[in-house]
Amino acid sequence: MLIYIIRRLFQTIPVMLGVTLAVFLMMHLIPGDAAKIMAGENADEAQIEQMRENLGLNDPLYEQYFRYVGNAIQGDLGNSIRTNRSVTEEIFTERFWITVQLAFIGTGLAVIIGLIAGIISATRKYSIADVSLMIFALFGLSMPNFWLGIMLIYFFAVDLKMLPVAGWGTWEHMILPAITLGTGGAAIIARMTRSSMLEVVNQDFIRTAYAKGVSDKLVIYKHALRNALIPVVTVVGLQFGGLLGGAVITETVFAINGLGRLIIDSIRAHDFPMVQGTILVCAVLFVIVNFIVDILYRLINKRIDLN
Amino acid sequence: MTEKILEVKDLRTSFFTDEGEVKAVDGVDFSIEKGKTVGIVGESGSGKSITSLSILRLLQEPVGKVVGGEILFKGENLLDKSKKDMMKIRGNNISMVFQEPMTSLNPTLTCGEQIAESVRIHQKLNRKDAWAKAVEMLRLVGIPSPEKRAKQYPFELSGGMRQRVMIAIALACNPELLIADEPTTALDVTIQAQILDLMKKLQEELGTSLMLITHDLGVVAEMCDKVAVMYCGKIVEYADVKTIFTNPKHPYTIGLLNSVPKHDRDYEGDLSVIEGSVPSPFNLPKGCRFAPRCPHARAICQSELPNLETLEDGDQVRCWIHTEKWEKEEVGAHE
Amino acid sequence: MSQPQLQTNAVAPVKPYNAKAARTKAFYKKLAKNKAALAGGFIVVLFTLLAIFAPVIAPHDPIHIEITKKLEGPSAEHWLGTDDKGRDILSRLLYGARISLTVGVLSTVLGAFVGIVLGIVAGYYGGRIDSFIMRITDVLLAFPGILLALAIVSVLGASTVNVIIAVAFFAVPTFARIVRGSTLSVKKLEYIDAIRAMGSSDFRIIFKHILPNIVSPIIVQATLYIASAIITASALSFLGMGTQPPDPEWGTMLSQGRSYVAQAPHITLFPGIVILIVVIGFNLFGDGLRDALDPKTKN
Amino acid sequence: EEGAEGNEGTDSGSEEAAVEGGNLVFVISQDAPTLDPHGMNDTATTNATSQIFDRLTDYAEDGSVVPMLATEFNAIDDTTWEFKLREGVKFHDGTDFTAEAVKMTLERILDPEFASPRAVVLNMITEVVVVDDYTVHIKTKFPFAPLPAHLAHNAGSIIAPSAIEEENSGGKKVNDNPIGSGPFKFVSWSPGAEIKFERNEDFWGEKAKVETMSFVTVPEQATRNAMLETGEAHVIQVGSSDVTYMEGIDTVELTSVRGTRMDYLGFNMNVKPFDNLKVRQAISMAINKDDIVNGILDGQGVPAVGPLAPTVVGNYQGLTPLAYDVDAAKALLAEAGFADGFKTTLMVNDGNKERADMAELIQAQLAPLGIDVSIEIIEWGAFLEKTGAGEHELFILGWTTVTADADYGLYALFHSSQHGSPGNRSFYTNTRVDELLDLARQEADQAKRDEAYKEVSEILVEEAPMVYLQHPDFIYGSNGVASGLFVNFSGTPFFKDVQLAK
Amino acid sequence: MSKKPLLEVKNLKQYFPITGGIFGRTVNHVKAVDDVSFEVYEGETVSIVGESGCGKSTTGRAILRLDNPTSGEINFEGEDLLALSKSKMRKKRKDLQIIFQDPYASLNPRQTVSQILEEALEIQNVVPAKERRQKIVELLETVGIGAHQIDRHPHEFSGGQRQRVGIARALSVDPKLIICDEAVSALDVSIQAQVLNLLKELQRDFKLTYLFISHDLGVVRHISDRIIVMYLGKIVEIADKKSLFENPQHPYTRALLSAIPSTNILEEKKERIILQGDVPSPIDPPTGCRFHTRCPFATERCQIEEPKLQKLSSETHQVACHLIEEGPVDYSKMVANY
Ligand SMILES: Nc1ncnc2c1ncn2[C@@H]1O[C@H](COP(=O)(O)OP(=O)(O)OP(=O)(O)O)[C@@H](O)[C@H]1O
Ligand SMILES: Nc1ncnc2c1ncn2[C@@H]1O[C@H](COP(=O)(O)OP(=O)(O)OP(=O)(O)O)[C@@H](O)[C@H]1O
Ligand SMILES: [Mg+2]
Ligand SMILES: [Mg+2]
Repeated sequence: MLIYIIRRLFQTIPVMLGVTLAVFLMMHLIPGDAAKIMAGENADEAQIEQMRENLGLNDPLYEQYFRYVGNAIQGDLGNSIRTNRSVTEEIFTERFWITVQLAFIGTGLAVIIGLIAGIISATRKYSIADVSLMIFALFGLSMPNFWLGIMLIYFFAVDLKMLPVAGWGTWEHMILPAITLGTGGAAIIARMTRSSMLEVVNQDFIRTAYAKGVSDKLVIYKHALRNALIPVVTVVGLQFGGLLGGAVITETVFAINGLGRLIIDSIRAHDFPMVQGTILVCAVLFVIVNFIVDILYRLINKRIDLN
Repeated sequence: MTEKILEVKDLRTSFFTDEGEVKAVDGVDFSIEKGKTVGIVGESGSGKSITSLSILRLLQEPVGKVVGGEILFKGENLLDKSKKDMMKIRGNNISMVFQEPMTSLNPTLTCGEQIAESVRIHQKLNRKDAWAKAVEMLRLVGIPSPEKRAKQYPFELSGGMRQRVMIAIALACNPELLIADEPTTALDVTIQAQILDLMKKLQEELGTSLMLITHDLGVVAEMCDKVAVMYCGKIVEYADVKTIFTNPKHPYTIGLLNSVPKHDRDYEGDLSVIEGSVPSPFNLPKGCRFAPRCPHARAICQSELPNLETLEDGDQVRCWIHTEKWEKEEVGAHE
Repeated sequence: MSQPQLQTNAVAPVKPYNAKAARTKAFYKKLAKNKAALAGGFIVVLFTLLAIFAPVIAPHDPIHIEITKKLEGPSAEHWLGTDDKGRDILSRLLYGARISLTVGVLSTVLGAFVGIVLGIVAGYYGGRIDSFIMRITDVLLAFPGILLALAIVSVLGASTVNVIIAVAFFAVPTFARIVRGSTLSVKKLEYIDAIRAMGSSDFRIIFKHILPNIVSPIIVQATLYIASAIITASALSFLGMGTQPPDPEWGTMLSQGRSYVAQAPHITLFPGIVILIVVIGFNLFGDGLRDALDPKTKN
Repeated sequence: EEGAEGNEGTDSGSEEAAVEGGNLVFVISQDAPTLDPHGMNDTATTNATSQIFDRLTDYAEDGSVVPMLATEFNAIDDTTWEFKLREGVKFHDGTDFTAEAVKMTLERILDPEFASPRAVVLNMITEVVVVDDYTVHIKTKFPFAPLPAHLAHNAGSIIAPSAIEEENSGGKKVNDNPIGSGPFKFVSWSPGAEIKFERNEDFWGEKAKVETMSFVTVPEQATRNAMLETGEAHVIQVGSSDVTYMEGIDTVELTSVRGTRMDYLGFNMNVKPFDNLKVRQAISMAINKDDIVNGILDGQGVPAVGPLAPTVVGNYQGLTPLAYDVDAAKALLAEAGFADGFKTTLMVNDGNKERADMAELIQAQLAPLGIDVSIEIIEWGAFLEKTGAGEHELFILGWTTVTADADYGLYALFHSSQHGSPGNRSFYTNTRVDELLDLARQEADQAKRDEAYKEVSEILVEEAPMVYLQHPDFIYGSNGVASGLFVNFSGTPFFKDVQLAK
Repeated sequence: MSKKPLLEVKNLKQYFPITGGIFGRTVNHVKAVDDVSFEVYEGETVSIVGESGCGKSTTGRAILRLDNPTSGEINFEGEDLLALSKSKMRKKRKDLQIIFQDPYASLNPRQTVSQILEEALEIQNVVPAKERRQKIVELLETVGIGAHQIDRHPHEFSGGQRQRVGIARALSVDPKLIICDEAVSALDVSIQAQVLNLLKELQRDFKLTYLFISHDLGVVRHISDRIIVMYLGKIVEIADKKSLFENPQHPYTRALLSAIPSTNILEEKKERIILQGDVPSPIDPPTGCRFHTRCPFATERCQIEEPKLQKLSSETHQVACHLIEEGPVDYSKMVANY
């Protein structure tokens, strides 16, 4: 297992390199000039040129890239063009943990709601509960989440005054964003769990369990669920990526100061180092979570050969 | 006459599909005596598995449903039992071994757990005792170093070992009746020999009655006391094993026996065959189901379904040839 | 040569019938039985028609500004009211169907095309090419989708075409993976070996034997993807990186109107509902297709 | 000062019971990129740093320049101004405010290596001479009348020498360590989210009423509105289109200020057909400014008659703008040889809904002339680059006369030495205008200056290098605020006197 | 039986790489077929039997170059197939055909029977386009499918009929050698007999040579002239049918034969040899004789030295076993072992 973990860790290296290269190139293809943006609306040519030189934007691209990767390995992601502060420091402040928190709460919510709904649906196929849950799931899947977020604010915060509109900190602040973020994932997980359960229920070993005299309940929770979870677990990992992306929107709507907003702000400001850094961190986070999911997956599903 | 552990009377099971009703089992009668082995043979799709699933009431309702008949287990009709009672019977009084050792075990539970579960449910043993029992069962079915194997997952075992685990599960509670649905079909011959041997030994030791479903006539010849030959959801011949192999009466049984290439005998020329193929379950012939393929078929065969008649030697055959009506029939309706 | 000694299946239905038609019929029958899929199909067809005939149906010019009539609620003249510049919302929604559906369909087609090519090549040839392509999809997958799209749009500039490209871009790994998986499983089937043993070229095998047999999962995935493409496009609009005004893309309408949620809720409500309905339509239809194409599901 | 109107509507509901202290929440759409008043040239920075730093001079409500850290100021010759400084002022770190602080601060912003984007506001200064602890002389390149107005700008914020020294010696940057002498002290900052302030108990003037204050960044307008509505936010800047709605909410008070900003539709006069005067005039006449003000600003602004807002010193509102007359416009266009119109592109920067809305409206209003406008929304940096390099046709932009002096409002936009990125993105050249602008810049006599600016304005209206669209109001909404909110003409709010409601 | 070998397999090895590591490095091999040599003469039927996973199919696929063998030679009519270029090989495929086990998977479900056959004809261009339809009808008739079923899809046929379509496809290009990989294993006995008879008949009519892969010794005894017994990637015994069944030499062959349940109920039941344990993994096969782990007679030598195929007194009987060299084996010991 340990060997597997180490090997699996090594496998992430080319992915990481690919990610840095992709981000780096993308950011450098962007029209516009960071120096100009920094200098402001009323700045003159000389000031801009000065700024460009300071930022090292006049070096060849590949040099900039190698410098970047070299530094990144040492945990130095450069300095923000906009604020001139260390990107690493800027990212790994509170805001990093806020986004991680948000994404995990969102994932947790999605998993809990999704699993419960999926299991209920699968065990009561075609019942009213099943149909309505699946309709809900469909809605959850079909709703643009910024819209959902704004609707939630107006309903729960402005009209009912039950919850705060925006911000982060107390548990009340977390409810609406988590719902906004988790809804899509919950819908997907619910549908996935349902179909996975229904598939598993038709398998031979379930019949074996019944033939042993195992009760319905135990068959569902001990025999079926465990196996049904296998595809669901992988989806959860991928969902996490979706949630990180969704955080961009959720954080914007709920004015949460997380990585998502940092990304948007940086993209707008053409703050290359910051965009590179944040996207890299998101990708790393995603890769790590999927790495964990992979390990979990192997724990649940012993069939996969560890070698 | 010894005690009948299981008596199946006019069992009818249907599947209600989009295309219509499939009468998978259509009036099956047979019985199993204590300690004896009954073999059920027949073409693929003839209803062997469905018969066994009907006995344990493991059909997927509401698509598949027992629509008639009686299943008397020690005199009590299983079809009248409540769900809870059935749960107590399954795995305890009657257990089952399935065909596919690869898919019939839960991939996410250790082998030991899967055996112990059965014991825990029926014998109310605690975790530790159940585990001990599981290890003991593994030893009984001839798995080397059972303590280690019990902790392994099915994927870590070979096909033959998995089938042994299946048998261990089935026999863990010392059932009175074991139903084995093609327990060796997926296995290699040398492994099959191991498994059959094991089953025979255990059956003798434990006195279990056995219902053995197979399409391998060799297995039947080796294992069974009585044989039921099924065709299209019906038993066409039911006799003791010697009669079936030496003096088969039904044209299908005869055809079947003749079309098997023997490994221990030489012969020249072509195999004798049964022409045609099994009718579609949606388009069953009106009369005898075998009539379209039967070399002897006459008019009555096409129009009327024969009954399962008991002949003087105790052989039960579903064929007009063995009835009085036959002599009166015109020849040449077929072709 | 001697006549083979047996006749073919005497009992199988011998009535002459067109096999393909029968199979298609069975497919439609299954689809038709699925009410949800029917509803989904109906929605999809309806909106496609609305989009096509928008110029005929639309009561007003979708980009005609009548600033004095802004933010009016539904009335006889403007059934769904007017937006923040006094344009007719109904007309904009109708014309918007053209853009939104095009974005959904085109980006899916584009992404699916590239994904299919990559997936088939990876699955069929295996080995190094496979590893290489799969590493690329890994990289693409490591980017949260919307971020990737955002990055692309910010490189290329915000416009409908670029949204299509961006959304298509992140469809690629999804399709590549599905196609690769299906290709691998179809490749294992014996008929592929049989046709190879016949001396067939790779080209023929891929296009005649593999591709047709993996269309079902592709079509299902595509239908579902159209749904998420529409949503993604609207999310990009929300972030100001989508279709640009005055073009009435639904997401743009929704996001432009969001500042008026409190005072003129109708201008977000209607585009929101329309997106919801259409996305539900595609989802339902995709689910239905999946069920109808899947031999395992019966009811 | 002709035509200068005072600000209006700055009083908040004073009948509400006020409390001492409390935490004031100001919700903003964009966080300040820096807390260094020399660091960036944008509104968010100004808003935040204005609370922390004082300047030598300040703008009064009516836009006139009044003393602040300086007690009096006079031009002692053509190019030298003398400033007498307030005594007894302490910076937040307890150090004293002296002439040295003025010198260090101004030299910092002018340092070419430091490359402050705001240097442009003060780059006519050549030398700062410390006469004694409380007297400084400031010398300019040329006679520069509006210097006190320029020093009142946020760029003229006086930073504590201790902070500058720490920065120079490699310690904390001013950005992280903003030490001023203003009514609020900086407490903490989580960039992109929140800046926290506390009351300066040792303030030289009347102390702030609230105990603490935070600027919370909320990018989504709908969310900001919701926050104001629920009272989660005490103050926000309200979008003009939300004014009507906000007026309907009992708890929300609105404060509206006429600004010095001018939004305009620019022509690139180097490209055809915009080199043609008639074409420019035709377009000017085809655009209905009232529609823009009423439709987009919801009436929260005034249509522009010329380049200067009524709040700018030196403006002249007696101008006769080219009248809105579509038929006449058509005729003019036909005269110019474009009877069937033409195709062109209108560039706007992204992230500004009102500008995008204006673009759409202009697109619609030019359609009857046969002018087929396609809108190109591009990113801010690229927008500045392209318009600066002359790679554009039509564009929409705004110019805020941050000093409220006509020089700042005209020189960069219309002087031929300022072509391209310095501000003259129309590439307008007129020797008479150049002459007048130079003259007025160096003239100390305000009446003479006004005269020059009047003539410039008349020429500019006639020559139409751009269409002067509107001067938008700055509107602030408050909820739970008893009194004291002041917003100046460039939209900067001051919270010193704000008292929260019970 | 002419003495000209149609097919000559020499030292065929097929190792499948097991990949792992970061860059998909090969970490190990499945030695599916490990140094196998045999001949097939024109017009005969040679069967390969053995337990699941012993490399039967792999051998068949290697001959057709469906996989690329690791090493060895496959001489077909004197030409080494493995040395042919891809395009030459494609032409050559006309002479070698294959019939698969699974009647459900071996036909493209989307094609009708006529399309399947037409495509085969088209690829090898054996008959001009105009005559193809006629040829298809003939082919189908040959395998016992009526002309009225020509436009049906595979799923409308029974398993036996599908297998016939597969046979027709193989026949369509007039091959010289047909490899039947478990061609009847999936069929019910009654149908299996039909197909076996058909194959025999076709062989007579078209002078076909079969390489018949099966694990069913009954079928093998019925159809073959010579039989190859494989165990774990190696040939352990090659013999003509009669001598193999009546006088099996290799302990494995003997065990295999005795393990099959007999329907001959009247005969005295023979003592059975029941092997212990399972077939070892082909990834790390046992050293020496691969059967030694299950062989009741294994000696130390068996564990170390690999036995070679050796001719016995009868020219056609070859065995790879050390025991044989030391004179006749007393197989009663094996029984006793059980
Ligand atoms: N779930 C189902 N739905 C519809 N029909 C079914 C279903 N399961 C079985 N059948 C039908 O019931 C009949 C009997 O099936 P059964 O599985 O008992 O055959 P079998 O004799 O066990 O065959 P095999 O030897 O292939 O296992 C078949 O015709 C089959 O098509
Ligand atoms: N493509 C492949 N990649 C890796 N291993 C393979 C591959 N094909 C076959 N093998 C392995 O090679 C060995 C021989 O397989 P092969 O299919 O030839 O056996 P077989 O004798 O035909 O068995 P069966 O009777 O089950 O068909 C097996 O262990 C199998 O797992
Ligand atoms: Mg069965
Ligand atoms: Mg094989």
